[in-house]
Amino acid sequence: LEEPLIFELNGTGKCGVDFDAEPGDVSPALAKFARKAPVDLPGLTEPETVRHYTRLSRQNYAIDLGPFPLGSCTMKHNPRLNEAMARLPGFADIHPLQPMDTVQGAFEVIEQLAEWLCKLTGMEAVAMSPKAGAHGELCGILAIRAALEARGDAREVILVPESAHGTNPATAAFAGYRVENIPATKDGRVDLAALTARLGPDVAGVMITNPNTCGLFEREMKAISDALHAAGGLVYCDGANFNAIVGKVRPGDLGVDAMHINLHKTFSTPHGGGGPGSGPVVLSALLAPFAPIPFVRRDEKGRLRMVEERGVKDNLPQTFGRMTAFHGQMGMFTRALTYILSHGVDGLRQVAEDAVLNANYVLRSLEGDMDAPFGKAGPCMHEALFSDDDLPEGFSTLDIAKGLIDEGFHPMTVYFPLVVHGAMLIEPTETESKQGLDRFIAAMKSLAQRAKAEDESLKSAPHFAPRRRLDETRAARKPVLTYKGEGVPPGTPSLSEIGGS
Amino acid sequence: LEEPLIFELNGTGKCGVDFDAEPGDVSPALAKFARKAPVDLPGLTEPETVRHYTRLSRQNYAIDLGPFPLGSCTMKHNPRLNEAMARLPGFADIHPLQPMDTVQGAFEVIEQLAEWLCKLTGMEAVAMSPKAGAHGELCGILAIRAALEARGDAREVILVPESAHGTNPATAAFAGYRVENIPATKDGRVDLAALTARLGPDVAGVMITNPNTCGLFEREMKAISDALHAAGGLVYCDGANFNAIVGKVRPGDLGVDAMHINLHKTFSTPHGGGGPGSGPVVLSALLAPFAPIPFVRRDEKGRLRMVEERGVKDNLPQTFGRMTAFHGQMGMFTRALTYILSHGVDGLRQVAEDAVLNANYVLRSLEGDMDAPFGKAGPCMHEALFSDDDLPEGFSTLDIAKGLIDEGFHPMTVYFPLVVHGAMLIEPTETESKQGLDRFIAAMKSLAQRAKAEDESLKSAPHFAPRRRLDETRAARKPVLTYKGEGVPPGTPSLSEIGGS
Amino acid sequence: MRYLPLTPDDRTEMLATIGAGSVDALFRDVPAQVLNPAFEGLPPHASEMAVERHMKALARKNLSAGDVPFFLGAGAYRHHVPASVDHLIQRGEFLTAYTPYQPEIAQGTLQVLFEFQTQVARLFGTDIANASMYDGSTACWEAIAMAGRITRRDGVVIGPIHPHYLSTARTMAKFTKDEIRELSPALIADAGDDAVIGMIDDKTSCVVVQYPDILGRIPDLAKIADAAHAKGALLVTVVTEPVALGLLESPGALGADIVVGEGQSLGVGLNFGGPYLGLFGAREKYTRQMPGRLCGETVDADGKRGFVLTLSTREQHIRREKATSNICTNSGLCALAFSIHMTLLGGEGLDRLARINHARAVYAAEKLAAIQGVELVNQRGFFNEFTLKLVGHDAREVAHRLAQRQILSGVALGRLYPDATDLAEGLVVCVTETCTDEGIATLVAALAEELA
Amino acid sequence: MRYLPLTPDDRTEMLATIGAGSVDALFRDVPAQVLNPAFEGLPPHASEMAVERHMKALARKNLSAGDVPFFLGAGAYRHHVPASVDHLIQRGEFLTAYTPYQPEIAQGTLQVLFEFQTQVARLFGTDIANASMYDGSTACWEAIAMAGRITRRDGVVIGPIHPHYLSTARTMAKFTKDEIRELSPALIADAGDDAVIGMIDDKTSCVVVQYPDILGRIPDLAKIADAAHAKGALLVTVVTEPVALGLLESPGALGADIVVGEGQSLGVGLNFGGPYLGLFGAREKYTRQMPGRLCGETVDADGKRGFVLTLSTREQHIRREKATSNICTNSGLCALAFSIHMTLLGGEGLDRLARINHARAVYAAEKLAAIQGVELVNQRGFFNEFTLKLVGHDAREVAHRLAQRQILSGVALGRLYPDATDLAEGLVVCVTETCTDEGIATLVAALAEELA
Repeated sequence: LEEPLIFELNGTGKCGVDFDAEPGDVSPALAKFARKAPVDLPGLTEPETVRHYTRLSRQNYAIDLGPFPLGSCTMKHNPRLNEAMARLPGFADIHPLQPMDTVQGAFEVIEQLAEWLCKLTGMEAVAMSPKAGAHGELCGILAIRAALEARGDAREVILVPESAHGTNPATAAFAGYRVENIPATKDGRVDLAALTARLGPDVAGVMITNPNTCGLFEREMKAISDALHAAGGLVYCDGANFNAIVGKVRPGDLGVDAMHINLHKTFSTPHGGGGPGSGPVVLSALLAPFAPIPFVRRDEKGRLRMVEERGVKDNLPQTFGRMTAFHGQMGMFTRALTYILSHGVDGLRQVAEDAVLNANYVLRSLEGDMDAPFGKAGPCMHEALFSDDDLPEGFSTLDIAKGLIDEGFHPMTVYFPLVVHGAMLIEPTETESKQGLDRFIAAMKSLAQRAKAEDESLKSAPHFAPRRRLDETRAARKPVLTYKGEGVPPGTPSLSEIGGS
Repeated sequence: LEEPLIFELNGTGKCGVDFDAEPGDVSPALAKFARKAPVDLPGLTEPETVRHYTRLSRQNYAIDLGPFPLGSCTMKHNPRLNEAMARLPGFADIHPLQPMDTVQGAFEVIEQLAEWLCKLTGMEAVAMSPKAGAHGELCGILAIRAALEARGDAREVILVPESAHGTNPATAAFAGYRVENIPATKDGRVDLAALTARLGPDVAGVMITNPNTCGLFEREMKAISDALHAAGGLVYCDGANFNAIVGKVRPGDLGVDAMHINLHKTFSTPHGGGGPGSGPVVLSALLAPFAPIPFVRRDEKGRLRMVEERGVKDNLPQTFGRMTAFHGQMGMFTRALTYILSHGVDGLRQVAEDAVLNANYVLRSLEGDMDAPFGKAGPCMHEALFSDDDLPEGFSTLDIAKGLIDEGFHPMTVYFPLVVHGAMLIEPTETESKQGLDRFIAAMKSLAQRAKAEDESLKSAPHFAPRRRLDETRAARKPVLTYKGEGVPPGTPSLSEIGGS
Repeated sequence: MRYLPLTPDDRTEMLATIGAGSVDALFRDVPAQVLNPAFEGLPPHASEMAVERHMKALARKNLSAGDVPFFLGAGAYRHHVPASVDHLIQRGEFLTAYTPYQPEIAQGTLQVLFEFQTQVARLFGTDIANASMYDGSTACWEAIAMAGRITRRDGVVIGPIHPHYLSTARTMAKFTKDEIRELSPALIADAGDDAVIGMIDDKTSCVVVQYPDILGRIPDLAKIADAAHAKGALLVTVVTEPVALGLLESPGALGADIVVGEGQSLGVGLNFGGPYLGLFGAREKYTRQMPGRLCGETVDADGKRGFVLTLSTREQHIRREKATSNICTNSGLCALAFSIHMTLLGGEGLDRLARINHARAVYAAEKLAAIQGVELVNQRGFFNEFTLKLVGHDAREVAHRLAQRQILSGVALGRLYPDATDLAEGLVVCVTETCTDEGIATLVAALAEELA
Repeated sequence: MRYLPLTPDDRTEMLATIGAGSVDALFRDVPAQVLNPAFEGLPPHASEMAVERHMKALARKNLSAGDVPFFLGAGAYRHHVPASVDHLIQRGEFLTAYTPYQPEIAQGTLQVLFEFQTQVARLFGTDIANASMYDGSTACWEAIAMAGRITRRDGVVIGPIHPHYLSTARTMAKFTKDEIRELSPALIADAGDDAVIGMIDDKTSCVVVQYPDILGRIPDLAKIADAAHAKGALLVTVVTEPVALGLLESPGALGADIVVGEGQSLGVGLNFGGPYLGLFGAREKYTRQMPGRLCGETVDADGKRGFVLTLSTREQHIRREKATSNICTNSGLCALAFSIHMTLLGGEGLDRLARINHARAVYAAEKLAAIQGVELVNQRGFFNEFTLKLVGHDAREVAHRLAQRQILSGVALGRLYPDATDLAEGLVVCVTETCTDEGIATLVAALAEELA
């Protein structure tokens, strides 16, 4: 499976686009700004382009090919109806600044999705514009900061559990907070006593992931919220794992003040090889006045209006401002709303239940073969966590992960969360069948046994993927980030490109 | 690359479709016809379905992955715009029997395409309804038969060159004719003298492929037509290779009476793993009155009307009748018209020129390594023909073909045409780049050298495809045509399904 | 020219390799007087944007079924096709593959065909099925031809089938010299089983019966099968609406020897009549008389299960003039679409879909039959399609007036049977799961007005 | 439920394996009083058909750009996107893949990102580019933050950029305590280069200039770069219309240190504002201060070329609170779409597309400026977007009235600058290759009428 770079495909003088009009001359006024020669980029005709990208695509693993059990990443099936709906010209071919009367349907999509998100979480309001989960975290933390500053009590510290996603501390720091870790109990949850002890007038809030990244529900969430509120702080919930409890639990019932929802996780908008995401943030009544602009509101005549800079004074004077141009990830809204309406509230509950059932099935099926550090503590939620404790000397979590590639699966999340040594975090999601899980479990057992049998070949896995292990050190030492016509030559297209190595 | 059958995927009790309505009871009147139990077929949910077919698709070679140099099959790039246009609801979601005033745009597509086809071929009329090439051949032969019968001169024999496609004699036989072969000259063309000698009052017509299946233009086509006409016979031209001369030559100028056009070859509607095709038949003025119904005609008010059984008496009393329900392959018409408008008449000429250029480039690049039986006779048209003459004892055309698979290419057409021993017929088409051709040529040279070096591994090629050579005798001896829960068990999904073997 | 990868430099270089002075030198076998003619009135190439604009303008001149209350059937049925079907058939590996003549690198298509054949055979209740034909009408005449090969007789008895199917068979019969006797439909509840049976004689090769028939009536297949078999004739059953078989007993189980059908209902869509999908099933003992491609199971050199096209000694590319049919390209991609849709449904989903269709049609028929001047022909049962008699009205004109009101109400029999004045009052109405209550109410109200 | 593969039997069997009596037993850590609440007013699951109907009804309430004469820009541009782009990004292997953290089985995405980075760097004239940001506006504030890290200064000078970009930067500055000084646009030909230069001082971390600016004017980047560099500040250039760089000299060549942009113009489409695509390029020496993902070339254990995400020690999942940004998921699929479209165009196609855009815009501007009461602000040149002064009229009201006439005429500055009464007469009009002569004529005639 070798495919040259576009720069190696003789693209000089070619073009895959035809034009009807002849290109005009540059107007005299513009001439002094004009470039001397076209941008130095190859062009390819349509047949060459289609083939290049089709062939490249086949070097990817994807949820359409098999399970993608990445804990905390929630790779579930992406329904095709969602894609079709997002491509309706009435959604895909409208401009964000069209007169508002001409985009009432788009506003309605946002309004309906917002209503679902508020009701599913039991929260007061939702900020729709954040572009992804981390952007949503920033939104929540800025709302907290704005609320605290509004009462003249800025504070300095955000508490974050050790098991948190890296985006949590990065976000808090970006918003100007100092980050302090809070320890975990030996059963993998936030240490309520330690947390309570740390609370004080300098603590602005806490960022808790629930279910947490060990795959466990934070039993004491309500107590945590109450403690924070009593100490004048606020509670941010990282909603990356909301898919485990959607339709089962409303975070608002647990005292949360803000939580982002990854539409691309819980509501199945496609990850697309790294985005786009979408991270609406639900807010408590306390934080709602500080929400960012823009947002949709119905006027007295029942017309939908987007409140932007223009409407702030009348509608949301305390907003902390705008986080991005335009109105958020509309394309993801249409997909998520399509998904939500398809499942309905009963289906969403079943989603959570099946996700949790699948994870527990994996946990219990594998805990005899691999160390499950919190397995004794009870059921897990949507993901099952294992450590490298049972692997023999010289075999690592990475070897299991790469071995899984040779078995035809994408690896689980590895070395995260940091609270477990050599963590392997497995999230099957609700869209895997029992038959598929049984195959995955069998592969995992086989790998565990090969490791225990000290099968050296495992250390150099994968052997059957498009590439063997890649030299990441070389990549980072002297980064080659763009094509310069030198560097490593392309591989020679070898025997059998058809499903071949 | 192993994928179970749908019958092996635990599909009992599952369904990938949701319904809003509750299924009602069967009405009493119908009860006695009702089946006792649902059809015994597995259902799969959408995630399972998408994965099954996505994984299966990856076991296919396709034009989107690489060259498909099947001579006489014309596998060229399928533009994506054509697919998008065919899916516009105004084309895809209309019923063939809607009132005619509600489908004027559809009629216009047919009218415009028909006009292009007539003008490009220099013919009088076109029958649009044939469903594929062979169906078009039947249309042409039936028109010939009807015309001859109308003048009270039915005749019995159709002459077909040895190099003809199998559909030619099969069609003639189906229409009730006796088929006789006409020999070829040593330079691969119809033997005009032999043909003329055979003409007589029993000969209804001749079926000539031009350019022929040796990739050569029938220089004497006009003379053949004249001879036939002089003898009271008619000329059918198999237009499968029209792509070589579109925009360059009008078959009507060569005296042809009928010719089908494979829209899926010349005008790039996708082959789809074996259809649908579309085979409109252009007709001379002599044959036009005998064309099949239905067809589009403008009435005195400029409205388009489909002439069906109802309008026959007034519009086409001599029609030989209907060949299929409804109006032909509308979905292919929209694609072909889109393709034709994209290329325009200048682009179509360039299509033919580049197709011929590419084929000659292959011919001249390989004739030193492989026997080109008609290479000396001059340039070829859109395909280059080789024989197994230069292969050493024990090595066959099949070995070269299967070896090509290991090189990452689809094999050429093999053992056809029958007039050449161990024929290898290579048609690159105009949508292959020079770089791509050079890679193909290098692979062919390498295979020829391996054969000459008597590399035994070539005899068991392919080695790197999803399957090794398949046992066709076993398949035919005791055919297993449906799944019965026995037979060969599925392969165990093996190491590395990701681009792996 | 966006689809042509050769650059002017490439062409020059390649001509040098070939040793030709110009491209036209490669066309030297073409007589000069016919090379490079002028093409009057044909435009040059155009941008994707311009072509898209042109085609969209044409598309807008059509009234899409999805935009109006829609009740047409009569051989082409509108069902909801799941979005995943179209997504999957657009995979380049399916869309742009050729006929799977090289099985080592075509197992995707081949396994689909094997699954498809099994689905069709189980749906039809036949032992086997082939890998598809062009459409239902051509499958029907191929079945007649096949019956002729099996029985070596040339009489064909045809019941009230779709008139286009009949017309197609008549065309073929003119040339094959088969003798067709057909029963024309009448606007009565009796599907004419006895009349059909009465036409069978010792020269009858096969009896062709549509199930349900063109008016939506259900013939008694078992009875006709017995009568045909008693005379040594075969029963060919035509199914234009495969969803019906979710509810009705399969033709094979009732004695049909060959079952053909139009598969467009599942996965394919309306497409103004094509491309569609011919389904073809038969008894196993007739395998070698089947037309079209067959996919069979085998093993490869390593003993792994695999699939190949088989029994090609029946086919034109091997057998030439002795082939069972001249068919080559058939309807592979439509077979894929059908098979995916069927996989999504499964037997239970098909059962449910069929029951919903039936219930909605019964509901609509009751409302429509209650209109003054409307009679329901199908008093002995129907599936999702029924015929109304609009007493004293030419149904064609009524349908036209309703179309002007943006209601596509049904297929007037006058369109299909121009010469049968006794059928002119007939309107064939089809009600599927896609018809809403509002749509039905709109039709009922408008029809009542038109007839008032 | 069509997306859920577990059957009731599966669930029972799995619970048995787990040793749990019910699914809710697995939720035992959830306090009973909050488990399984009632959700008032939320409907149950629905068929694909029903959901499709609902969404289509909503879509129909919007006026699609393709259906009317359309001239909106101001940060989001309507260009023709070749059909192959959308086909390719819907390949399941691209669409449903995750971030390429396992490079052995993600070379498809990784090679695309490497090609994308190269395309963006060459377009921007920068040494390097990253693998994408959320959109132009967030890329812009990330650039400001990056400049702060590099210069360790906190003053930011901002020229007449898109007000949403400014608004976004202001929001961030409130929390990061950066001090922003901005130049508001005025309806004059002068893009305000000197005014911007005059605001630069020793505390200035960076100068942010949009190229072309929000009114379509072209700032003199080289001059501003020199002035910024003289004070030790960086020049950040914002490009909201990358097609402009087909014609205009690249910002990098003119001295910009960081170039950010909105990539939506190519491949992505309007989408009502999102998802879009943030482009981010910079000088190589700032590589380790870059936000976002970077893809780099390396080799595998067999020495074959391959690609990996690299320098992740800048990123949050490694660096946590010390990361250069909190960004994680970005805009991978949009980057793919951009890259495919750019590959189809190539440098020469982009040049041609840009010239066509420019020529059409000049043509339209001349016609529009000839209307009584209309002044063309951009007397010193523009690319495909220009600003009209509708003397004596609130442009917002005019645009609304034109919208009622089914003409989407432009972006009124009153929408973007609610408090700037001096801008209320301004209408930003964008003319791309998608605007027809007829559309332009329609706009000209209607605007003349509205202003008469």
